[in-house]
Amino acid sequence: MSQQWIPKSAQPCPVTEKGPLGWMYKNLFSSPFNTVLTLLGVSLLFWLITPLVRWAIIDATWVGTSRDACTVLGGCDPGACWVFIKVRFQLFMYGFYPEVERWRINFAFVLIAFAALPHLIPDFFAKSWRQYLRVALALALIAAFFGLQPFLVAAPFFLAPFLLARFSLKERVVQGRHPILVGLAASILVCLAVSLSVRAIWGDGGAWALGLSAALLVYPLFALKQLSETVWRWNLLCVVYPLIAYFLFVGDAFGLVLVETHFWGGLFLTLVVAGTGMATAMPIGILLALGRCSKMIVIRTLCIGFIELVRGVPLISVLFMASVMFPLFLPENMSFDKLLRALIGVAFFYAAYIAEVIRGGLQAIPKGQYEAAEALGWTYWKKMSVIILPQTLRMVIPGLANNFLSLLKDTTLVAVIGLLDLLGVAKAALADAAWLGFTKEAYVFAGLVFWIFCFAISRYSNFLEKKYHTNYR
Amino acid sequence: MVTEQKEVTADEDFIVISGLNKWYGDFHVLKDVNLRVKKGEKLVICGPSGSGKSTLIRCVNRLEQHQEGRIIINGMELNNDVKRIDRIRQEVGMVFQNFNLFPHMTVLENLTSSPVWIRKMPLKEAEELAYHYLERVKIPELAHKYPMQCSGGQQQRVAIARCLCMNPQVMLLDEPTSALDPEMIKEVLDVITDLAGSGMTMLCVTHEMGFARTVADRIVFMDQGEIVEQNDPESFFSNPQFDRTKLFLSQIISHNFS
Amino acid sequence: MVTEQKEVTADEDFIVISGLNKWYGDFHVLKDVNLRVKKGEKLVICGPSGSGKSTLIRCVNRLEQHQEGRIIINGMELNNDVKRIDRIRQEVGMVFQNFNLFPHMTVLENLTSSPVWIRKMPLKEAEELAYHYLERVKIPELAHKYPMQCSGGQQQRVAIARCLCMNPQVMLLDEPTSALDPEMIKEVLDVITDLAGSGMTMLCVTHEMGFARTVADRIVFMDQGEIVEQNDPESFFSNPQFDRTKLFLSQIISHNFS
Amino acid sequence: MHYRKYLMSLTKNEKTRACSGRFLHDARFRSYLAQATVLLVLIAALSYGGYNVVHNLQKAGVTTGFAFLDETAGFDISQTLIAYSSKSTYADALVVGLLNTLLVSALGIVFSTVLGFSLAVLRLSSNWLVSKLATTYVEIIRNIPLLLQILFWYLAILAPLPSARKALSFEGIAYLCNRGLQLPRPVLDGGGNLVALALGLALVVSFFFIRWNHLRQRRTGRRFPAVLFSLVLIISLPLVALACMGFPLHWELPVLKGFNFRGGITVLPELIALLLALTLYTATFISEYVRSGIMSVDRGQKEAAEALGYQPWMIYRLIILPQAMRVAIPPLISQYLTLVKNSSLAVVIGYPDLIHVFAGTVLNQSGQAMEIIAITMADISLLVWLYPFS
Amino acid sequence: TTLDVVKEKGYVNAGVSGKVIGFSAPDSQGVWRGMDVDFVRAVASAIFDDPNKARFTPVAFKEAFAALQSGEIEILARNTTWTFQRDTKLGLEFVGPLFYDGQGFLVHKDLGVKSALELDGASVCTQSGTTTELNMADYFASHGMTYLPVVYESADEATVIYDTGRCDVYTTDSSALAARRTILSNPDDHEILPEIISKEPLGPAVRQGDQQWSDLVRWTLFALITGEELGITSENVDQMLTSENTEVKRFLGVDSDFGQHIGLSHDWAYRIIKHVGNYSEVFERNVGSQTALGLDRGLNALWTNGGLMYAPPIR
Ligand SMILES: Nc1ncnc2c1ncn2[C@@H]1O[C@H](COP(=O)(O)OP(=O)(O)OP(=O)(O)O)[C@@H](O)[C@H]1O
Ligand SMILES: Nc1ncnc2c1ncn2[C@@H]1O[C@H](COP(=O)(O)OP(=O)(O)OP(=O)(O)O)[C@@H](O)[C@H]1O
Ligand SMILES: [Mg+2]
Ligand SMILES: [Mg+2]
Repeated sequence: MSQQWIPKSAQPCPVTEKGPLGWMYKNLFSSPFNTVLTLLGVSLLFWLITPLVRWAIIDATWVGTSRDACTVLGGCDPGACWVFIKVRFQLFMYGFYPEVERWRINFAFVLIAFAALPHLIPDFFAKSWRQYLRVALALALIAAFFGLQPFLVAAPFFLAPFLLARFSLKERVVQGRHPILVGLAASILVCLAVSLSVRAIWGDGGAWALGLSAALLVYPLFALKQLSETVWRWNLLCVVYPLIAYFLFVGDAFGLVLVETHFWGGLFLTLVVAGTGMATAMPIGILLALGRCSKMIVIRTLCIGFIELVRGVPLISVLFMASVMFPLFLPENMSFDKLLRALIGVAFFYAAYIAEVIRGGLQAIPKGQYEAAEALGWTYWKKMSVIILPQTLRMVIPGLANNFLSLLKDTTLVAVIGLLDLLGVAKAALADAAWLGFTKEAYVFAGLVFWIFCFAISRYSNFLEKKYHTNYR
Repeated sequence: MVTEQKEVTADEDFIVISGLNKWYGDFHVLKDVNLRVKKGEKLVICGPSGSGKSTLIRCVNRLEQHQEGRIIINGMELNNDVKRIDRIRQEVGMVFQNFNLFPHMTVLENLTSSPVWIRKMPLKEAEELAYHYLERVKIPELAHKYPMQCSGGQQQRVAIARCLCMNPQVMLLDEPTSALDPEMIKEVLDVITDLAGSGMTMLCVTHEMGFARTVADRIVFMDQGEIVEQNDPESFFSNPQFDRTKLFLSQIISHNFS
Repeated sequence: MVTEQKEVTADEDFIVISGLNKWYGDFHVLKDVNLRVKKGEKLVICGPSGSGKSTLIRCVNRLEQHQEGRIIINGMELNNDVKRIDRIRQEVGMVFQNFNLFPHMTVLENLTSSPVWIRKMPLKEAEELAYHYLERVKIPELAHKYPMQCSGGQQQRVAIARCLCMNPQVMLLDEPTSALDPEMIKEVLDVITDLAGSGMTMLCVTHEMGFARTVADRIVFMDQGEIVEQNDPESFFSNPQFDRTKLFLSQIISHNFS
Repeated sequence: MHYRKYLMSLTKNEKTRACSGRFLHDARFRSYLAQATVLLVLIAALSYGGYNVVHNLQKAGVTTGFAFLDETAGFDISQTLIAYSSKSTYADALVVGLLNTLLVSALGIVFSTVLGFSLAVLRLSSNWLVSKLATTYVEIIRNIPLLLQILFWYLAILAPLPSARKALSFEGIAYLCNRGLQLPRPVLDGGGNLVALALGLALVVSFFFIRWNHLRQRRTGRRFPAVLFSLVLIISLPLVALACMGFPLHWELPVLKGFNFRGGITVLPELIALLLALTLYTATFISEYVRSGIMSVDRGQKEAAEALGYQPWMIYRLIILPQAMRVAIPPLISQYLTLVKNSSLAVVIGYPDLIHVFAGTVLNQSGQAMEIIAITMADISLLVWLYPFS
Repeated sequence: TTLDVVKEKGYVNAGVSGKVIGFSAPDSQGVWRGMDVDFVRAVASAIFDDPNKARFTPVAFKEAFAALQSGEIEILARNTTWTFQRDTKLGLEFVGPLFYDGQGFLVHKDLGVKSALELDGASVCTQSGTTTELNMADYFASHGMTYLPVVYESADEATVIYDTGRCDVYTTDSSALAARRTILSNPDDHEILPEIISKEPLGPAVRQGDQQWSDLVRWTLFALITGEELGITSENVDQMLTSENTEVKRFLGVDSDFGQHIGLSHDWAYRIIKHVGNYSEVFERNVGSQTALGLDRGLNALWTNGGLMYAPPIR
């Protein structure tokens, strides 16, 4: 007498949001308190923004080439004098980098922008036609704006992942017991071979660097288990790109004129310091955090000591040490570039901060996660890099963003080593006898540029946070 | 207690769920669920894994928002009114499937903090109460340990005791005996039936059919987000109406006696 | 497989635990535990809550360090040799009482990552394997969900499948069916007995006496950190030797038939 | 049994380790080896660097010393918390700068913590507008260099304020102008001890009162506005003491004399601007750290608390924040330290903090760069380390 | 020696202040301009016959000594006041005054102040410069006046804030006062008081201990002045080569080789004048009456014109 039970079919979820009015009601005017808040907010914005818009846009001077354009026109109600910014825009962007060489900077930034995109928003570029489109666009742009030779550099750079992926390895080349050692040995050999032969054929310029790049390309062949397009792309981004950028910025090889770091400045310098700082501080920070949580007492003590020491001193003193005191620690006649020293200083300084952020995250990972990984046979480094750190990093994205933003803004302190970043150039511009009295414009402009970059970072961090957050909580 | 503001006078029905629909994204978890629970009734919800049992009782507590349908508890409808939700929650206790003990408090603090902060009970009294329940579930010696230092079954008992300490009118139990050994199940059962005698309403999700049979006034069988069948335990076990229920029960029987 | 370096030749005893003592602080959890498990044997450990069952099997996996005694697995003693611990762990799978799934990976990734990273299995193969086991535990459709989006029972099945994917020689199961409904228990039972047939050694902590009876070659009863009695299931259930065991069993019987 | 306990107290696995044949794979041996290597490398690097320093300094013929600290400073400072004049020594200038830094950073830490925590909670609020406002605030303030913000607030504060001669007068007792806020200064003509005693008594009483209230709240669940009560106590008790002596107190009122106000207490606009900027800026960072902490707390915790009927504020106060702090504390401490260091940006708006006075003016005068930088760094580290412990 | 190092590097690296009007600042094309800058160019011209072989690194005063000591820079040309302590205590060696300055006051007109002696109780804005704070303290103390110092990091902030009325007085080197006044929102509401309260001989400095190098730098300075004395300018220097004046001939190295004593070629002075001009040209180009600073020569006129500029004879 039992009945047949037929499950109901699933219905689609009803739509709850009904139009912009419904949205506004729900979000802005749902209660009297909310309404008051909304109105207050709107009037505050109005009160703040109107004068700003007047000063910055309506009353501002946009055309002209000299100081007179601003002073003659602005009789009693002077707006901003953007001419001041306009005539030294190049200076703000590139610092003292020689004018004819500035394309090198642009080129390097176009390269990195297009190369990093698929890493930054992997979901968007998951479809391969978008990848192709990206590469095609990049190459077209480069051909159009930079000419043939840069194109010849960029083409293999962008196409390599696709081409190399065809020959990607499913297995390791060398089946030995110590792939890393073998890989290192092989790369050293390749490096020597390439650089010696290049030197023999073309002479000195860039020989060692070419050798180095060859070695870096060879290394993963030996050390990695599988090579896929992704592996190649990371390799190009983390190994080859820095080399390309180095040669573009510094020159002195491949027919590029040497531009010493002394001439770097402006936004360019800001981005170089911030970019390398972030890229290097992050891994060091992770290692420090792991070290601080390690069971080995010496390593833990060292990490704690380092972190606490660094947190106790201002970055400016670190840079001061790096720039003027550091030579004292080296034997006579030995020295290396001041900017490099500053970069190292910045990297280690922020590494300590990032380590603390990550340590916080590590503390919140439940013990069960470690145990589960261990029970499955994961070894320490694998466990950390695949199971624990991904969870940790996702958890502390806001904190990491905080540090990256601080770092970007702290690049200003390279003034200590006598280099002028964006803000430094702006300050120096204030002392130009021909353009006295445009403090506001200089600062507003510098602030705006900083804000744009920082805002981009902070939005991106938000994007990551949401992306990883909704997934599992 | 919550007496004012009765909107719907539903005779003695303490909990009324009507036309409840819930989606997780596009996934239709609860389909048109209708359920009435009388005051003091013990309801056992069973069904295969993933059938939406936990989701259903979480909806009663407003831990999940439903998209369609109404849930009325003690005459008050669950809606966006925060005050009301607060009041309802004070009267509706819940034991979670994965316990959710507060890891930064000792077992005793886990038990006393809610009576002290919410019911404004003097700490002394709250501690006495806590020890009382800890003794009932046989773990008074763990009072000063942290949850992470307790075994699975011990944690589960702490979770039950924590809920009892608030002396709620309704208890929602999500598999309250999953980590317990048969001996312990009996103890817990005793505690719960004691309370049942005192007129507490209970919604209990469980896979322990023995437990269900002993405790329940009525058994609700769910599958794929629907209520397939509900009946008193005797009829449910001896005379299931639907083939789905039969299938389910046959597995238990064969399993228990294999 | 782990063949070289046999230190202790213990006939066919795959796991030998002798004189094991463990303390948590001052609390003596395991008292002089001696246990031998043959290759392919299915051992069920039961006992009241808090008796040290979980701790015992966690020691076998070196998730807890013991202070005294020896544990020898497949002829290799567990000590501080990291390499050896790693190798042993690869061969000893574990299903946790509270699952411990990796929340940042989908169900599929949870299942495939260990074979890929540890066993160096190609991803394709690992995924096939994963789907195979997911089908066995009836949740292939959850492959791309995250653990937090699964119901309790589903999570437990994922945990079991994750362990199986590593194809270990020994499986340590800590209440592998606590969140499962009777139907599902049967399924899981089938999967496990299948494997059992293929010579896998199993240590299973469970409160499900029906489950124990079906699966076990031998049942070990623990109380207060000691092994009270061990016997084959028939004798264990029909003819317990000790009062303590009798008491325990009587509770089950009365409970199951109440 | 005693034997067991003894064994237990030994480091773990003393016995089993003895059986291990292979040295290299032993976990402890490995860790010793790694640690020893690191230590050796470090010592080698340090001694090499040290050798070079000694060598280089010898060659340059540089000699150093701290004797200059006793020389006369010869310059004035606008805000001095201790007695100081241009005839004081460099060491005094150091103390003045240190105290000024201490003042601004301590206040900054307190305010920014309060603001930062509130922002974090607001950002996670379910009210769309509130959370968006908080987000906007964070996104604007966090992304502009602090230096510019300090300047902005300084000018924004100075701009609307009248000059000293047209100062806003509050009944002739206090004045507000672009020289700062002029407040009357209480001067005791005698009986200072009694007042101090009364104040101390009030402090002690309120301390115990608050504790008692806390205990009582735990005991009876009832709460009492203890903080308010103790505030009243702290204010009124000294007043009563004064009244008993017939008010042997007079107020030194600020009076306009010449260009400026004389007498009274002046709160410098520099201090206000710096504090404002530091607080607003640091709060955004704090809020992000706290927010990431809050979000790392398992959702089940909030659910459990909700199911028990906790009010939202109780959930935060009792359940979420204590657990969130695990994630947030290490970077929060970093942030406090950063605040202390950031206070050195005071130089741009002329607030005489440690860096400004000591690493700025004193260094300019004496030229002892190495020594001064060393002292400054030591001081800042000291400050920075005082905070977490207090 | 320093000269060898410089020759090997191929350029002179100088520490400049980087943000002082008329002394060193990059213009809108990024080219460095100013008196200090031109002086360094003169040194570069003397060594390399090329003024562009000079590099400028902005350094703060606190880094200056360390930078000189570590060889980061060879000349410190950041209009630093030459004082006893700095010359003797710090391992610096001043080569001579390039510019004579003095500290002055700028006040709001509506205060009705006509002399610095009426400034008792005033708020004084200034930037933490080289010796400004000390001079101010000395001046007020010696006249029995009190004051409230408000010291900013840079002159720009100090000016802007003085403009808001935060201070009654703004004090800095008088060379900059006039220029600063022009950028106030209402220049006519302010006036510069007549008092000059300090001596500020600003000049380049080098590291102690390398006599040849300090001689070279010092005589470059004297060459600039001598050039003006002899009436040699960058325009007429080529004609002057044929001059009959023995002093001119000696100076330009036509028939002498004084350069060898400082490690340079015989025409070192010719190169300086050719590329940079004489002192007067440098002055007029950077701070003179045609520029935004609009200074007249004053103390910086030649001794023959009532100023202090005086170069020892080159012979
Ligand atoms: N957050 C979520 N997002 C998407 N799907 C979810 C989520 N939570 C649960 N589900 C799905 O909803 C269904 C019902 O889940 P629920 O937890 O109510 O099951 P249950 O009946 O309690 O099962 P069990 O007995 O295994 O605990 C499951 O299929 C589960 O996969
Ligand atoms: N980390 C710890 N610190 C202190 N005591 C602990 C810790 N973990 C477990 N214990 C105690 O050890 C005893 C044994 O715990 P164990 O988890 O092994 O019990 P169990 O037999 O698995 O019980 P259950 O069936 O309830 O899971 C319990 O009394 C528990 O309180
Ligand atoms: Mg459930
Ligand atoms: Mg257990």
